[in-house]
Parts: sequence; structure tokens; C-alpha cells
Amino acid sequence: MDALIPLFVAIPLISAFLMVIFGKLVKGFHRFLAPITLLALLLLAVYEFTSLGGTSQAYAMGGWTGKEGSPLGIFLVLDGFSVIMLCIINLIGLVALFYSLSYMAKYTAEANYYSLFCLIVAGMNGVVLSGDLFNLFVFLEVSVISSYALVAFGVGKTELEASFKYQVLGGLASMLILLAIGLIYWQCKTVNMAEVRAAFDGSYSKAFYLFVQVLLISGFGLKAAIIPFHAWLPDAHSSAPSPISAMLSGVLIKAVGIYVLIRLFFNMFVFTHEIGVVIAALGALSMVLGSLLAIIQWDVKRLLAYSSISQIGYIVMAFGMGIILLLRGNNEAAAVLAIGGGIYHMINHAVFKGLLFLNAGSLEFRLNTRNLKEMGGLSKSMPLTSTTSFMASMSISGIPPFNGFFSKLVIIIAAINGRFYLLAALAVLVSIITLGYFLKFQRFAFFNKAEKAVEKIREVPFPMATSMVFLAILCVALSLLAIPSVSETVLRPAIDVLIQPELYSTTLIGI
Amino acid sequence: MELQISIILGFMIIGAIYALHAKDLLSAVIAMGIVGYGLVICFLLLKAPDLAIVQIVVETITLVIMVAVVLDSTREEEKVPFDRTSLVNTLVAFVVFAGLFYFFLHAIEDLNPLGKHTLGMAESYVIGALEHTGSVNLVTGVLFDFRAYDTLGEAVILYTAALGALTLLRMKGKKTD
Amino acid sequence: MIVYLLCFVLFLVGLYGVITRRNLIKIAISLSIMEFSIFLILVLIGYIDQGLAPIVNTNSGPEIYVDPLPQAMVLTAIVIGLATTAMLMAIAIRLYRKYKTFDIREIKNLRG
Amino acid sequence: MEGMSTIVKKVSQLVAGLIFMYGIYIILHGHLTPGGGFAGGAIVAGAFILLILAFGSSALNLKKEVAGSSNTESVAILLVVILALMSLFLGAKVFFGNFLPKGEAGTLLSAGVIPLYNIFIGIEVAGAILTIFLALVIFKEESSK
Repeated sequence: MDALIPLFVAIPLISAFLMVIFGKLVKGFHRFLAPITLLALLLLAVYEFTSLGGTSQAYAMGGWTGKEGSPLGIFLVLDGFSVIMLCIINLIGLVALFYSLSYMAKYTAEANYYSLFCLIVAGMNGVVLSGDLFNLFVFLEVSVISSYALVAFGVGKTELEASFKYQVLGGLASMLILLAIGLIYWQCKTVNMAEVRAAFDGSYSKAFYLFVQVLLISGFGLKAAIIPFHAWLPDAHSSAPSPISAMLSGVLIKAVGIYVLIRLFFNMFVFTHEIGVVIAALGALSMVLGSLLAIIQWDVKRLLAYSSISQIGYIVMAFGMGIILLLRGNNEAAAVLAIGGGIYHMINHAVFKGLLFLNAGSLEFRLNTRNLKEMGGLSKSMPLTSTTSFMASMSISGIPPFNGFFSKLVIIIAAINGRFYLLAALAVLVSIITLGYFLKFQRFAFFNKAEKAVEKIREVPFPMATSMVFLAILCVALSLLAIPSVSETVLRPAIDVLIQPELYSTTLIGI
Repeated sequence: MELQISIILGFMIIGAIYALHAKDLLSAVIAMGIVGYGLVICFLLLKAPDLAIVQIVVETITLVIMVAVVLDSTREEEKVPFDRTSLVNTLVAFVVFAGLFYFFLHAIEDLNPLGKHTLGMAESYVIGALEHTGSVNLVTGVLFDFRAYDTLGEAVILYTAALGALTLLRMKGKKTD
Repeated sequence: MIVYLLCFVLFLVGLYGVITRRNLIKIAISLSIMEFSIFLILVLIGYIDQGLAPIVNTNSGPEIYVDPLPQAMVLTAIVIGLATTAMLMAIAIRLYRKYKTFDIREIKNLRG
Repeated sequence: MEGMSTIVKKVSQLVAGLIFMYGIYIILHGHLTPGGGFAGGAIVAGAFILLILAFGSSALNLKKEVAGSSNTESVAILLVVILALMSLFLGAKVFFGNFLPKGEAGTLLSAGVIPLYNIFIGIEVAGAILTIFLALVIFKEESSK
């Protein structure tokens, strides 16, 4: 047992509490403590990633390991998949926080902002590490409740309205998830995920199984904003302060939505063919509709929010194909490609969508508008923002040599190998549409003729610029993951966890 | 037991429907109180005194907070005009709900009926728990020892809500306005 | 089984409220009602015939107790419910001060 | 916020003390009788809310109180985490271990760290609920000016 695992939750919690206590007394205390906290978490995540080396670990809270085959307390699980998520969460968190140092200076109650920021990170780390259904629900609530407050942080009209919508739909999702957890406890008499799997491996009633799966797909689908459940996302992600939009779009919907969905359907439920079809279909639907809705937007952040729905669709579709291919059993190489492509795209999307929201924040910071029609000609006055956003746009539209190209390519190859020709065609088509609306964004924001006088507009301050440049470098650097030997060490442990579901139960409780 | 709880549940459902249709918001909030306090009685019947205490206090505080919000507002819910589209919407909702109800009925068919529950994971929380935790109250033992990590999360949620309320209810959002 | 079905009816009443009501306070009430029904389902699951409340009697021998785990889960969920209601109320009162109404049809800046 | 009539003030003065004591009792006996940190903390917060409603207070005083309650809850929950971390270094060397001696079951000083958790959680819950309530009241006061 590695004693460092609970620190992923304990460190951000402690610094969140300290910031509220000392934030009013010591000036600038929170601005100093918050980046250090996130940096420490990132280092810890990277350390765990290197020391794990493809194995997985379980941590029994309070030392309650229990008799063999029957876990007693709450288990935390650190394996290839969760450690990658931890790295992404804390990396994007650190960058967004560094960006906030100058972006949030115009808001009041900064100490509360940084405290809530640490709480959202703590919640996400808790969700990703948890091996226990109810514990997962509790930490999910920690992160979403702090995100409700952060979305409405500016207390303007639109922020409050968006936050209310987000809260109602989020509350609905929580209810569905809680009901599902209750029903699972009724059937399996346990809330430990590995033991639930062991209980499901035997006999179960078909109707019950389907009902629970429907509840969980709609619950976590609402959190992840897959298409029929997406109503809250464009409002919440466009109204929030920009670093928070980057956090929400970059990592929150992945950590509390997709990650949990994948974890539950790969490691807790036994695969069924229907569920694979449903997941792949939902993914393809959000992919297409999200991109079509994004074209007609004139608000920069709204455009980016719809594009998030579309890119989330890619990831969900890849995992859905993975389930179907694993069930067919005759083409494991394609399944590995599909799942690996999904994870790779998840990492990439966190990086470039985070960067794009930071770019949008910079535009809003200097111009006080989010409307594309009021921008133009900014490529001269804001060269850094312009260059980084160009790189991110090319990356998200799948232009080589940026990372987005490779992850989309992997997904498309997997689709062709697995003989999902329709899905492959749709993925290519959506990629072209994506290129279309990002060219629109580039043209109207940076290259068109200026509407207003833009000479007075200067480049953004140092912390914001550094964060954007850092993420832009990552956009190029992550292309390295496409090299087989690199992806073998980085992505392979995560893929292994998902394609060998029994592994999860054995590390957890040794069944 | 099943009969008593069913009767109370019937009252709770009536209270809930009234709360959703009451014209005056204050009466709606108080009708929600019926549901909450009905739940307290159910908890007592189901041998859950801890929950009864927490629920009665939390329900009271929720009512105080909601009444404080509603009290000097207009208090009247604006009527939704009932035209053809809303009729269609209601019908669709009822069909979906009937489907969900039927689905739920089938889903829980094979599960243990009321009172026939067997202990799985919770067996160790009952048998020998006194020696493990030293707490006579088994629920406290679960909350603060076996699953203390959940309780930390729960306390953090309440803390987040307090911090969030404090943040959302400050007068000025930005320094310049 | 009838108790569980009645609980689910209560859940559906709450769901109906969330979908059809157009008032911030009513929506918050509907969410609370959904919560209550789930609490009751969880506690019902843990009930055992002839079981005692989960307080160990140190003087007598071993007895049957009702399942303490769902009770602990519901306790946690009650506090989460309080937290969500508080956040909703904070937003609702702020919106009321801005628009002088709780009606969401008049609070509509955002499209789609 | 204005206070209420003299009768209400007198009665609530008498009752609030009792409610407060009852809340403390519930918190301290959390491991012996039904109740615990959450129930007791909420009851304690209820006593304060009763006093504030009965006596009324100016927005300025309320602001001082909300700062106090917010700080109290932060310190209390910080102590919970520190207590959990302490068991990483003492006793079983795990997060959230029960590292204190268990004592004799059924007595007030038993069950190791559980009474301590109960007390801290009780303070935290009382502070949090009071903070939420005060934040609402202050907002109503200030925005109606």
C-alpha cells in the first residue's frame, strides 16, 4: 500500500481550508498557496505515474481490508487509467490557476475563488481514485457543487441563469445516480465496484440490469453532456470565467462524466452488446450534432462549448466501438486501437480545449466582448494569442503535425479495422466541419478587417501568456504519443486495465 | 409494517402533488414540509432513529431558509397557460412515466421483498463491529470509522455549499462595478 | 413490493415537477421530493423483519439489527441534499432581486 | 432585520439555551445514542438561528458574525483532515485510522477517535448552516436598501 495515495485528496482540501482562514489576514496568501498546491499535486501525479510502471495499487481507507473476497471499507484504486486522468486533471488545473492569477484580479472575493478551485480539484481527484460507488458519488458532488459556485462567480445575469440551469440538471443527474446506487446495493449487497462485478458475473435479472444501466447512462450522460442530455453545457461553459470554462470543458466533464462511465461499463458491468451499440450511437450522435450546432454560433465561448460536445462524442464513440469489438472477440488489435484512441483523444482534448478557452478568455479580457462580429484584425496586436489559438484550432481540426490529427487518425483506423465504415465516414466528415468552424473563428477574430480601433489593444499579461504558450507547446509535444514505443509505455497500462476487466477485481480484493 | 408505511407514503404523495400545484409559494414550501416530516415518521418506523433526528432538524432548517427566500417575494406562481402543446407535453410525460413505472416494476421483481434483506458488505459493520470500533451506535461506527472517508466528503460538501453561498451572495462581482 | 412502487411514484411526481414547473422555488421543491423518495427506498432496502435499531445493547446477547450501511448512506445524502438546496436558494434569491420574479420564462437571456 | 415582540424574545432566550445544550448532548453522545455530529451540529445552528430571528440584528453585526462562523467551520474541518492525517503517522499508519485506545464500550470516553470526529464535524456543520443562513439574511438586508 502506497501511503501517498490519499494525499491527492488531502492536500487540496487542506490548502482550500487554509486559504479561507488566512486569505483575509495575509494579503496575497491565496495567490501564493494555490499554485504551489497544484504544482505539488502535479509532481505527485507524475511521480506515481513513473513509479507505478503498469501495475495497479489499492489503498484501504482506515486499514479496513476485510476478509478475503469481501472488502470492508472504502478502497482507493490507482491504476494505469486513473493515473493518466490524475496527470491531466492536475496539469490543466495548474495551468488554469496560473492563468487566473491575472485574469481573476478584477473580481472580488478572490480567496473564495482559489478555495473553490482547490475543492473542485480535490473532488475530481477523489472521483478518479475511488473504487467504491457511494464514495464516488460523494466526491462527484464535491466537485460539481463547487463548479456550480464557480460558474456563477461573476454574479452577473447570464452567469446566474446558467448556473441555475446547470444546478437543476446536475441535481437531476445526481438523483438518477443515487437511485442506481441504491438499486445496485439492493441486488448485490455491496457498493464496492469489484465486488459488484463479482456479483454480476453470476446470475442477474435482465430487466434489473438494463434499468440500472439506463439510469447510469442518463445520469453520467447528463454530467458528460452527451447529446440528448447536453442542454446545460453551452450556457454553463460559456458563462463561467474563462479559466473555469477551461477546467469544466477540459477536465470536469471527462473526470465526472466519461471517466466514470467508462470505468463502470468496463470494470463493473459485464459487457453486453446492446450497451456497446447504445454508447457508440450516442457518441456518434453528439459528434455530428455538436459540430453542426457549433457552426451557427457567433459567441466565441459558445462555439467552443458546442465543439466540446462534438469532441466528447469522438471519445464516447471510440469506447463504444471498443466494447463491441471486445465482445466480438476476433479482433483484439482493433479494440486496443479504439480504446487507445479514445484515451489519447481524451488527453488531447483536455489540452487543446483548455488552450482554446484560455484564448477566448484573453480576447474577452482585452475586448470585453465574446461576439465574433465585433472582433477582427487582432493578429497584429495580440500575436501570442493569435499564434497559440491558431495552433489549437489546427490541432482540434485534425491537421498534422498537431496531436489532434493523430488521435483522430487512430480512432478512424480502428473504425475501419473493425468494419464500422459509417462511423469512420462520420468521423472524417465531422473533422472537416470542425475545420470549417475553426477557420471561421480564426478569420473573424484575428484576420478580418477590424471593426473597432485595435491599435490600442495590447498583448495579455505575463501569467496568461505563459499558460497559453505552455499548452501550445504541449499540443505539439503530445504528437509524440503516436510513436508506438512511447504509447506502449504511456497508454498501454491504461488500455490493459480496460480490456482485461478481471484485473480490476483482482487488484482490489483478490478474488 | 408495509401497510403503515404505505399509508404514510400515500399522504406524502398527496402532499407532494399539492406542493407542485399550490398557487401560493409559501403553501407550496409548507406542503413540502409534509413530505419531509412524513419521511421522519417512516424513518422511525423503519428503526432508523439517527436518520429521524437528522431529517427532522435538516427539514426544519431547509424550511426556514426557503421561507426566508419566499417571504417578501410576490409569492404567487404565474399560471402556465394550458393550451394544446402543454396538453400534448403532459400526455407524453405520462406515457413515459407509465413506461418507466412498468420498467421499474419488472426490474425489482426478483429482488428481496421488504424485510427479507440479507447482509453482504454490511455484515462486518454489525457483527464484531463493537470490538472493532468501540462505538455502541453502529451507524456512527460506520460513519466515522469504517467509512470515515465518505463522512469527510460529506462535510466538505456542506463546507463547499457554505462557501458557495457566501460567494454567490456577495454584493459586487467585479471590483469596477 | 407495493411500498417500493409507491416510493417510485413519489420519485415520478418529483420528476414531473422538474419537467413541467416554471418557477424556481417549485423546481427546487421537486428536486427535494425526488431526493426524499430515494432516501426512503434506501432505508426500506436495509430493513430486516424483527430487526432492532442499530444501537448495540451491551447487556444482552447478540440480536438482529437492521442494516446500518444504507442508513449511513442516507445520512450522507441528506446533508448533500441540504447543500444543494442551499445553493439553489442562493441563486434563486439573487435572480429574484435581478428580475423581480421566480418565473423562468421571464429569466431568459441564454438561448438553446 | 428587525426583532420580534418582547414575549418572543424572552421565550426564545429561555429556549435557545436548552436547544443549545441539547445539541451539545447529541454531539457528545454520538457514539452511544442516536444522533451524532451532523444532527447535533444542525441543532446548535438552529439555536443560533432562533436567536437571530427573534432579536434581529443590523447588517454590520451580521457581517461580523458570518466572518466568525465561516472561520470556525474552516478551522473545524481542517482539524478533521489533520486528525485523519495524524493516523498516517501514529498507530496503524493509514489515512482515517482509529489510533486512540478504544476504552470500555458504552462509556462516554470510548470508541477512540470517534467522539473527536463527532465534535469537529458538529462544529463544522453548525458553522456551515449558520453561514448559509447569515449569507442569505445579509443579502436580503443589503439588496433591499
